[in-house]
Amino acid sequence: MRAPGTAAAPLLEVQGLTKRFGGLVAAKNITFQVRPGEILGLIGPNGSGKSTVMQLIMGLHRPNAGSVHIAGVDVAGWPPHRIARQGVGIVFQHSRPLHRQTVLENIMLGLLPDNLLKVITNRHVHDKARQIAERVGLGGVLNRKPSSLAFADLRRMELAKAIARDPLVVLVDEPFAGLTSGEVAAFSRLIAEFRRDGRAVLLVDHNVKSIAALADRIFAMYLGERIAEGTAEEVTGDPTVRRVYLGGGIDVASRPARTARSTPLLEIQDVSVLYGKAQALDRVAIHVDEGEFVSIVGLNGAGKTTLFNAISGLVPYSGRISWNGSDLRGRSPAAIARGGIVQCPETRELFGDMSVRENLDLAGQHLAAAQAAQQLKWLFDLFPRLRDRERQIARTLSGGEQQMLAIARSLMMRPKLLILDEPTLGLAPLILEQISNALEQLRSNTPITVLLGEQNVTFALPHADRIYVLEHARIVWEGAPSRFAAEAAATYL
Amino acid sequence: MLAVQILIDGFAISALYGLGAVGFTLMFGVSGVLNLAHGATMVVAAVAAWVVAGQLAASPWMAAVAGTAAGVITAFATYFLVVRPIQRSKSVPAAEKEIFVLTGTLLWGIMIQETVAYFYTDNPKSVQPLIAGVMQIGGVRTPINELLIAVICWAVIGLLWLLVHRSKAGKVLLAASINPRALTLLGFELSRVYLSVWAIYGVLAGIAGVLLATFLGASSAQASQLTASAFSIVVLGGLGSVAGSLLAAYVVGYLETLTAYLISPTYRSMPALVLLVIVLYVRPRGLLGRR
Amino acid sequence: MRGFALIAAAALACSAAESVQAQTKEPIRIGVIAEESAIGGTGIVNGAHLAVDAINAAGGVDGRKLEIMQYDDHSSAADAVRAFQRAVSQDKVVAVIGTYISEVALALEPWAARTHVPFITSGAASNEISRHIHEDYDKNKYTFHEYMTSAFIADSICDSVKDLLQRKYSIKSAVVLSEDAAWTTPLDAEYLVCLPKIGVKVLDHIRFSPDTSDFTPLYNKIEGEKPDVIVTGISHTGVQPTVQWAQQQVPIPMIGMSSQATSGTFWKDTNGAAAGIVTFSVAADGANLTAKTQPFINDYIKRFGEAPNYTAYTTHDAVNVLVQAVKRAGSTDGEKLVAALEQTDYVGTIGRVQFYGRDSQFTHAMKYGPEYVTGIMLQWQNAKQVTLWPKASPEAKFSFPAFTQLQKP
Amino acid sequence: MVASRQLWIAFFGLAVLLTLPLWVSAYVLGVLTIAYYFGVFAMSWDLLFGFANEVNFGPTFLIGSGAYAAGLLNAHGVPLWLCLIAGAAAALLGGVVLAVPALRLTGPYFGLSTLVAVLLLQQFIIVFAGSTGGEIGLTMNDILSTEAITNYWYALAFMTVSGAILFALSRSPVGLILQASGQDRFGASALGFNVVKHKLAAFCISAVFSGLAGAMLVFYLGTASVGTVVDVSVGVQVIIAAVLGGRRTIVGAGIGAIFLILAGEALRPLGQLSTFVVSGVALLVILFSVDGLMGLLQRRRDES
Repeated sequence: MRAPGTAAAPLLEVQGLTKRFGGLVAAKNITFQVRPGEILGLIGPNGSGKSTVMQLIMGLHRPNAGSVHIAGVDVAGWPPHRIARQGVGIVFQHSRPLHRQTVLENIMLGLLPDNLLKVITNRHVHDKARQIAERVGLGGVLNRKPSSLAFADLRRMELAKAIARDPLVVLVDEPFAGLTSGEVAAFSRLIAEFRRDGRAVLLVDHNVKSIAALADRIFAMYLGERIAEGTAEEVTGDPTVRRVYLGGGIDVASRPARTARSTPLLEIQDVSVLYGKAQALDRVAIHVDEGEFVSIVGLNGAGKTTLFNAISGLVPYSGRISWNGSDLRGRSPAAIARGGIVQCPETRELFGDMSVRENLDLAGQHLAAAQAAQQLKWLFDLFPRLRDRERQIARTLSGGEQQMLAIARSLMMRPKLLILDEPTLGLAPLILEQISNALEQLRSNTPITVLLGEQNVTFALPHADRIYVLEHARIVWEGAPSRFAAEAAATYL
Repeated sequence: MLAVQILIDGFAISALYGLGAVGFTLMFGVSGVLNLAHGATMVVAAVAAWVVAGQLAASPWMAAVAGTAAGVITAFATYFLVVRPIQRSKSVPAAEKEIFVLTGTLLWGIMIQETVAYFYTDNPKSVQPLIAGVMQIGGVRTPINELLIAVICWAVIGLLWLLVHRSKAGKVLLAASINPRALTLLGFELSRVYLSVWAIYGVLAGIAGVLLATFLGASSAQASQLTASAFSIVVLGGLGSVAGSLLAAYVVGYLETLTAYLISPTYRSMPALVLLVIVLYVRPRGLLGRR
Repeated sequence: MRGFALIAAAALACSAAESVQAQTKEPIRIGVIAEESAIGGTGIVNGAHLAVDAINAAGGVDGRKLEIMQYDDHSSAADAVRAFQRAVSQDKVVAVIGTYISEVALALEPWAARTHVPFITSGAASNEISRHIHEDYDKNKYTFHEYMTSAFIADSICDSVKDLLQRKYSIKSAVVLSEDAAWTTPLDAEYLVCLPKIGVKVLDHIRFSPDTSDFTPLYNKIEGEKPDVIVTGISHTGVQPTVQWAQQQVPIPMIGMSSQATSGTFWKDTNGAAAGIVTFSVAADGANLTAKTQPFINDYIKRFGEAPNYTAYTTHDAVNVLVQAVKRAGSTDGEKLVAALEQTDYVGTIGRVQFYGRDSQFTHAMKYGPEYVTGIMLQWQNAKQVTLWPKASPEAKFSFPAFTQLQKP
Repeated sequence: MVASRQLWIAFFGLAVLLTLPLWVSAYVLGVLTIAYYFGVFAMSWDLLFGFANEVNFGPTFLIGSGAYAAGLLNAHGVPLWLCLIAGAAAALLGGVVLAVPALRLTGPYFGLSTLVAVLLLQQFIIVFAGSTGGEIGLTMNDILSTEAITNYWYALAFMTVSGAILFALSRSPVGLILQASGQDRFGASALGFNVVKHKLAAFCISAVFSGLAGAMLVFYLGTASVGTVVDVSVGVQVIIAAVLGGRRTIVGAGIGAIFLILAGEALRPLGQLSTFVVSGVALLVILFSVDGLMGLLQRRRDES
């Protein structure tokens, strides 16, 4: 047991850490310290660079600049295995256990020496592994295969492996993703114990809320840069953070009440999706009426993308998804897309080596030539930027332009229902403005129905007729935008 | 004189290598399949042409068509009997599909090879040149057929280029090679895309096989050798890069011809192999490889 | 599991043995090892069957029927060794005949020695085979070489060139073109000796790898050296050099040893590119070496629809040689058979077969010479093999394709 | 537990194999002798593929180096046992030379570089035919034994020992780390393991056994030739054997090899078609039982 206390010298010290991937700056001059027995929360939306920072500390990438000190030793640029031996343990979000070995053997793996001559396991490795297993609450399943474990237990196993070597610094990636509230509590307790052991803990997550209870301090990132640092309250209060997550003040312009049709265009009834052991969607039920603009807000990892992929037939699901009253099950993703449900995915999925025009033409292949030409003209009016960039190779476009292209390409298919997944991901406010306007035009000038998934509420709200809030794989709130601020916003950040 | 000779000989053989490799690399680029039954496919085409020309005494052109058709049929057989079952199999873990497809097509290739040998012996077969006779180029006597082969190869490759870059269907192929998932989201059935790729592949391998039979002669015993050479050319050029394969084909072709002329025919294939090793270590993605 | 597969295999093997025990008198089994999908191998198999059927039709060997146990070795030494073991210890053959590939023959030689079962190669040419016997007679005496050794093939070719070409055309120079193989090493060595003897200057000696597929560079090189003839030593390759020779219209005639060209199907395989090719063989249509030659050819064509290639003749004779030895020995015991085989004096389809004794450097190789076996020279002329040497029918004469310029004297 | 079940299968099989000389002919023993050496080839390949997750398309590079090193030395009068050691050493050396740069490559590239290594070795042997005997091959001065039974015991003992070592290794901590490294590079290194070091070790072990087996094989056959120990098709057979028998089991690879050789032999009456049929069967097994024969076996056990 190391003596806790903030006086002690920091175990983990990150100094001006910078990493560039080609043109993109994933982490820019990041500096923070974690002392023994301290828990630091590193938060930021997707693409904010928080994961990169974690990987840099672990040595999975080599930083362009800056230093990483573990207990005073600069390990920047070391290979991962040496950094690990220096005293860093990591809990990956997605575990890849040895499926043919038992839980105990998997944990033992973490205890083995990096030595070719150690062909026989000695007694105390067994005992140590048992102890650790007991400690993380795996005592009962020691001799089972990982494949037979519950998701939470798999996470426990990862935790056990990470702390097997009794590391000074523990990195945890999205500690609570995919866990039920009960399990979350249990995990919090485990992580809290690290504080008692005097380890330095770095929790990496999307938002403050999930780790506020646990973290002593929060370090918030956006677009590779530090935007705020301090206690959970301070950070949640921080205007920049609020702008990043919620945008500015929430606009609650009320909309004329719509007359809902008898049969909705898209109806989803208790749809559940499992990723291996992880519950990605839990009995979700939503409906979208003809011509309606529905926003699903929720943090990254809440399950929005999974829901959309289920609709597009890309992931297996239980439950029923019906389109114009007919069940979508059994139709190929392509058929669904041709049927009028077009998804514009979070990852954009552009044809990087093709020009803007080629990307659009591909989508237009289903239309008659005349139609396609007309549609193209309309899209170029909607996104004038794209007309200027017509011949440019998609890969070389700016993030915002790529997003416009992605949306335009989906519209090129003349969808009845357009699914927009995180169109604002990592985009600068100015671009958001333009995209926002485009959506507004869509909404007011076309009969198109839109299903928008967003974590940025200010972007999601203004256009929406109805809002669903998705949290931990469940729909937790449904209602008109006007009521969101009052009922949901508070719990949101 | 010697220079001209090397230039001419190298050109034809390289063109043939190129044609052989292009289909192979296209297949990998679009559908991620390395078809180790490639050589066998070429041999089938060659022998089919030989049978039609010899046994049925048809014209060389008829034979060529028949051979190409045989190539396409073999390609489809490979896809439906071996590749697709593996790709669709739920029991094969995704991470291991590659090795399974490799092993599967390998075995399938051996089966084809043995079948050919059983019915027509493993003796090399040669088809009458489409145009017989020779002509003088810069004082070098060159079989007209050799030139014709170079022309046909380039014509076919040119057509392929047009198809891929100028036609709607071609665009879809290209897109599939860049981002298949996106293609699905845009409402294109990948299964159909793959089908057309295998068809194109069959045509290319077929033509290559027939030309091989008219030029050097082809034997079922050569099947694995043909696969190996296509494979190494493709890797040298960069997996999935058509332009790279062509470049590599010429590098290899001329390297071999030069060695054969200036050093000794015995060492013919060695420098190319050494070069391949170097490239693999120095620049694994090959000369023009993207990935 | 291993158990199962194994029992299965054993059972299968036994049943294979059982199925043939049907006759009253135990048949005499002869093992035949060859790759059936290769021209040379087909010749061996067909030749053996033809000979055996004839002998059985004539009542077999003192009332005992002959039976062929046939094994495909895919031209691989390892396969051949397995086949040999099976033949000896499973199928109980009295002797093994086969393989036209020196590598395989040399791999089988030690096994013949270990198992004391006679092995007659009826197609491999390498001198090594008989050299081993000469060097360690007591160990290797079980192997016999019922085909001409490379050295004799070279001599035969030289003699024929002397008798034929030099009379009609003045042949002053030649380039030796051989594939890099076991059997061509001694062949080339002998070429380099015997060609100068008959007044032919060897301008160059080229060996190429057997998996060469593009011969253009070779021909261009040779053409540059302006020889009167190309003297060949090729077996693994054959169709390809010939086709490319014709396609490029190489102006120099090719004569020598081209094993594939001895096959009746060669014209078809090369689409007539074979026209004008001169090759050594042991016999051919119209050769009339012995009274047996022509009848054998006719029977062979009648039964297999194509003219025999050289291994067919040698294997046919090898079977008869063996049978006579069995009769002489009055037993199928290995030692006795070897002794009897050494007494061989049999007039077959290719001439009079005798083996050299242990004191000759070619121990157990076929005797070469006008009174024994000389082999023949044949030329492909419009889809036919025409024999030109040693005895040719009066109307038979050379005809080289137009593109070859042989300056007349 | 799977491991123990595999052990039982192995023990049962071994018991059967031990009794064979009592009731099968010398010929069957001869076939099995070759099969056992192939078994070792396949098992060492499986250690590399199944556990380190590296696809080695050139097992015959290791086998061939061992075989030829031993053969060449023996041709110069070096005693047999020394040649065996030298063979293993040569293979080890070749393995390191090949692996050190090759392990930096991933996916098809690693595989190809190993394949090219084989082609180069082949060329090398042909080109230096003077000393290597070229395509005709080398004839050994010594051989292990002329007695089928003795050879059988040698081969069986060799396979059993190698198999036991490889199996034990695959179950040992090192094997555990190896699997982790093969399955998830980052995960393993984040746990403090030097992935490259372990993969290299696996390659070396694989090399030693392949080389030794190659050397023993040539001293059994009495000849070393490209066609028997170097040719790509031989390597292909090894790979097929391992995948056919069942990846990641070591034992399975051995079974696959024995099955392949026996099947080829049992089908010899089919003449040239035997290869066709064997390949066909292998293809079917791969298509319909992903875990190969071992998979079939264990499935049956599970059902009963």
